[in-house]
Amino acid sequence: MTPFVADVLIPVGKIVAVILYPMVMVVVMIWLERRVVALMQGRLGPNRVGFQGVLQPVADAVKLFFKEDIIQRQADRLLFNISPLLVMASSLLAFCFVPLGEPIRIGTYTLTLWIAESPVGLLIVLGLSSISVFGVIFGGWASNSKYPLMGALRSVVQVLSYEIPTGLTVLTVAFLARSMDLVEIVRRQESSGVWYGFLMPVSFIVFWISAVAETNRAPFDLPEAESELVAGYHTEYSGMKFAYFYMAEYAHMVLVSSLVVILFFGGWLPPFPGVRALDFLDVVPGFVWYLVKIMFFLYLYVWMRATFPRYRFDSLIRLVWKWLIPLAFVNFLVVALVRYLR
Amino acid sequence: MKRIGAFLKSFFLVDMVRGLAVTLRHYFSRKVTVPYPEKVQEPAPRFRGLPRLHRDETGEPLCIACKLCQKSCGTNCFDIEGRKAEGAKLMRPVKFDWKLERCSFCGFCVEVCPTSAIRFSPEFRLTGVRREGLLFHLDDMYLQGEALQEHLCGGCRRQG
Amino acid sequence: MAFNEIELNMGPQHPSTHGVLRLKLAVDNEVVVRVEPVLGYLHRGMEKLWESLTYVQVVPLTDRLDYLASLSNNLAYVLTVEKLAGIEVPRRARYIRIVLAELQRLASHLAWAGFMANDIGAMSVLLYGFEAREEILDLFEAYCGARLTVHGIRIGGVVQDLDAALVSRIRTVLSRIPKRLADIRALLDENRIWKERTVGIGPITAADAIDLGLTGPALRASGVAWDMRKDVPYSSYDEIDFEVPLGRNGDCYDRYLVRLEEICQSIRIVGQALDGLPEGEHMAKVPRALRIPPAEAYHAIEAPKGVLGFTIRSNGTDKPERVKMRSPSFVNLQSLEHMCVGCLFPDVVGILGSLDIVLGEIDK
Amino acid sequence: MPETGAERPELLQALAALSGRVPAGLLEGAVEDGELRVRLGNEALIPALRLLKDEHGFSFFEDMAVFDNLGQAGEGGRRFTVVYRLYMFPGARRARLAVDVGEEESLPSAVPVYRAADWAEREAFDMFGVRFDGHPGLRRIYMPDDFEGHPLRKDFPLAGRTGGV
Repeated sequence: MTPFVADVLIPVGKIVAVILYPMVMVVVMIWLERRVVALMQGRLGPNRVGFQGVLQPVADAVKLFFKEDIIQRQADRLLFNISPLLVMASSLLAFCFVPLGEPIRIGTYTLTLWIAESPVGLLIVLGLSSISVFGVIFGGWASNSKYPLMGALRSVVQVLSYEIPTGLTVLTVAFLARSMDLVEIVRRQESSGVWYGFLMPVSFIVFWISAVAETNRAPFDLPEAESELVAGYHTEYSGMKFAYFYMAEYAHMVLVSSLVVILFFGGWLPPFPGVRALDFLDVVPGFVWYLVKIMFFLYLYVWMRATFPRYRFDSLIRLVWKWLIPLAFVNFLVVALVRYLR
Repeated sequence: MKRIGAFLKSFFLVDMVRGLAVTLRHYFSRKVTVPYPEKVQEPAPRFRGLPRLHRDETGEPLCIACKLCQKSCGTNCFDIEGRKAEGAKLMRPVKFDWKLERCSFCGFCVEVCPTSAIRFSPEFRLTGVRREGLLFHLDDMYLQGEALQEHLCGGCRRQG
Repeated sequence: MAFNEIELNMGPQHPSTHGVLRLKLAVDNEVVVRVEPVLGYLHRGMEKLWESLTYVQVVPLTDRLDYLASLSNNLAYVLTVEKLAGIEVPRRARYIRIVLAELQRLASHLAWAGFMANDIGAMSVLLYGFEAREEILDLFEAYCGARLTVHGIRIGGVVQDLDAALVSRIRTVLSRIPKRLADIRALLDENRIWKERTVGIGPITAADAIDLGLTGPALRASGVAWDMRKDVPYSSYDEIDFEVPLGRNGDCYDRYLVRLEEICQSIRIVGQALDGLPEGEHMAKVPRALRIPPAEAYHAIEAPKGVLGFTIRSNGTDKPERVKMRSPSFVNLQSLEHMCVGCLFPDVVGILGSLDIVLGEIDK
Repeated sequence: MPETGAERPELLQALAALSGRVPAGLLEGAVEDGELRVRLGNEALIPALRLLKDEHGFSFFEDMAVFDNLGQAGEGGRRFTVVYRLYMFPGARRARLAVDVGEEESLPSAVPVYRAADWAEREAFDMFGVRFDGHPGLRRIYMPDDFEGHPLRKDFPLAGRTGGV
């Protein structure tokens, strides 16, 4: 393993992989969403473009690519162009810290299935995912028209107020695993033999609800659904810039699903690590388990979108301040107490 | 007791889960949509498709140019001229202009026609590209199937 | 326009599928201050057109008024003409008319359930509602050949007879609706988000409702027990036994419940009408060029959206002198402002959905 | 099925009360086909409406139709006949009030009595040009605001004028 390969080729390869991985997931996600919602409603969904409509997202992307890219005359050009990149970059950056599986030993060199591992990986991922809020504000403000501005402000208030319960529930996990390092959390779950999702169901549910709200999805898709009245922050965008926002939203969903899987359902661990009888499942590589779990949560996203009506904005905020945050606090205290007594 | 029951139900999101169960059941149930070009849903026997003129077994047009259909049509789609060839007993239409774009498929012409020369056909593909395609002259009124589509949009249809 | 009020335009090309309605909304940071519907985008001048057509030729045009309930429009117009000309309709035809009108009510309510739920976000309900509705439209297609603009009820009777095959097919279609209705109710009835968006939203008291001319399920949701089929029975509805569902506090949730309950009642009505289908002619002898001596008549029926009435004045020729239509959606839309002022901005869509208006009938 | 002319006590009372309250304005009045039919002068309209609504239970403003008598002699010789239809709820009885109005004259607006009359009067103004004094916002309801002429008048060409909007 010449140093050249170890120091240059593999990291570059990993970086390309980390960028391609969300892109592929986004394409899969677009197809999954249109197909699953259709099947749930008794229709067939896209099945013309490619086998069972698999190429439909590609068709959408190409269409968006060639669409005319209109920039409002009075728009603040700099911010207008930056915000989609900001939103996209923050989501992609966060993927660097997401561990996909056990490190693989090739000869003397161990290939770690993540780019960076840091003792505060959890904090960094949360921090990056809230940077995309800037993109939303700049995008809404820069398009210089009243609908996107109102839509942007609304989604910002929604995202910020749902970060508190997210933060609290993530703390309970870090509390149990005694570390903020994502890899460490998964290892801790492996050694303790039980997933935190089963240990702390309340944390999982509160985290999941606020995660869905943070990505403006399912029952909380106020800003985007309000496009009938108050258009979402990406109204003035068209062509590739709109595609960035669109892809960033899906990338953010994939990121949040992988966070849920890592924190609460033991990243790449085969199901029920504690049970000896299920050891034969270890033969399947960790990466596959990780993907299966993520697909389940992405499916849950779409499933919720097909089922639930939309919250009104004020009831959404009332829900988080009256229910979710107190619940998260109580849950945090309970976990702390249990942890202290044991 | 009822209040506690209600609280528990709302805490464990029972109403949400019931909703999810419904959509999941539909996820696995039979789909309703018919893949149109491959599988065509046959219209009912009484289906009011494109009105067509008909001929009797000997090939003689049934229409006797009595213009009853022209009078009974609410949106005056018809413009008929009839002439009696010498020696013939009945009049025959010489000119029979019918505008599909004005027709509301109300069926009065079919009901009122004494020789039931004009009848509804099960043809529901009425789209065309050229405006002239929507104006039917005497011999166009007998077109059926692909020839009809040919007339409607003048060869614009993708082959195959 | 007060200082912090902004004027927002909703429509006329508005995603909430009610046709071309434009609402000029004045909003004071999220609270609706003024709602002004702007009409006329779908005005086709029906009443002018009717004055130049014969009585028989007007019937297919009435299909295009409330295009979700074409048979009800036919029925209302045809009953008025029969009252004007004193035509006696055979009893079998009256029963078939009940069957057709109630099937049309089912189709209209199922479409409404889909539209209202879709406006408030539950997109799957639209497809479940339409799935059930398609089967009813197939029935209409089998019966007289058309699905949306059906034109199946004529002056003096109905266009075709109901044979045994069609009757059994109607019964099977009806037997499948309760299951679909249960799906819709499971998705919405107890759902907390749905209740959050509909309970207590856009309330109207009985007194205001009557003063504003509200009719149909929207009025009965405020507890007013007025159903034309019971109060002024027509087409032998008095021989059919059914209840009139009522709401209590006249908000969006009650309007939703009343219409769902009406679907169950309509199924019962069609069942009874099919059981008691008398023998006899399905069409009275009516001359095609019907001439009516000068007179004036008004007759109203209980259409799916509310009281649909026609005033016809004849002048002895075969063309009506004047046909005036009392459209339920037109009058119901007047109370939109009363319901919306003071409520929040996103609820306007929900309230509009609960009113179940159709623009073809409003703009005439 | 038009009810036979069976006696309707409550309608007869209403008719008697009307002839008592607005003797001058009540030109014709009868109870036929189970319906109270009255022809009024235009100043007697609002008192009659208020009387029927408050004291005789005609709580519902069902419909308002305008007829253009250009061809034949109108009931009152004037060009337009405006017919108000009221509905007694509960009780399911109907009342028909006819008022004649000329092209230049105007009628008192019924909105203070029945709020439901608002759009009906706007439609009558838009289609026939009948003006209603005291109407909160009398303007066209279907046609664009700058449209000249009133389409439903008999002398308005069926095919409309080219170059309209």
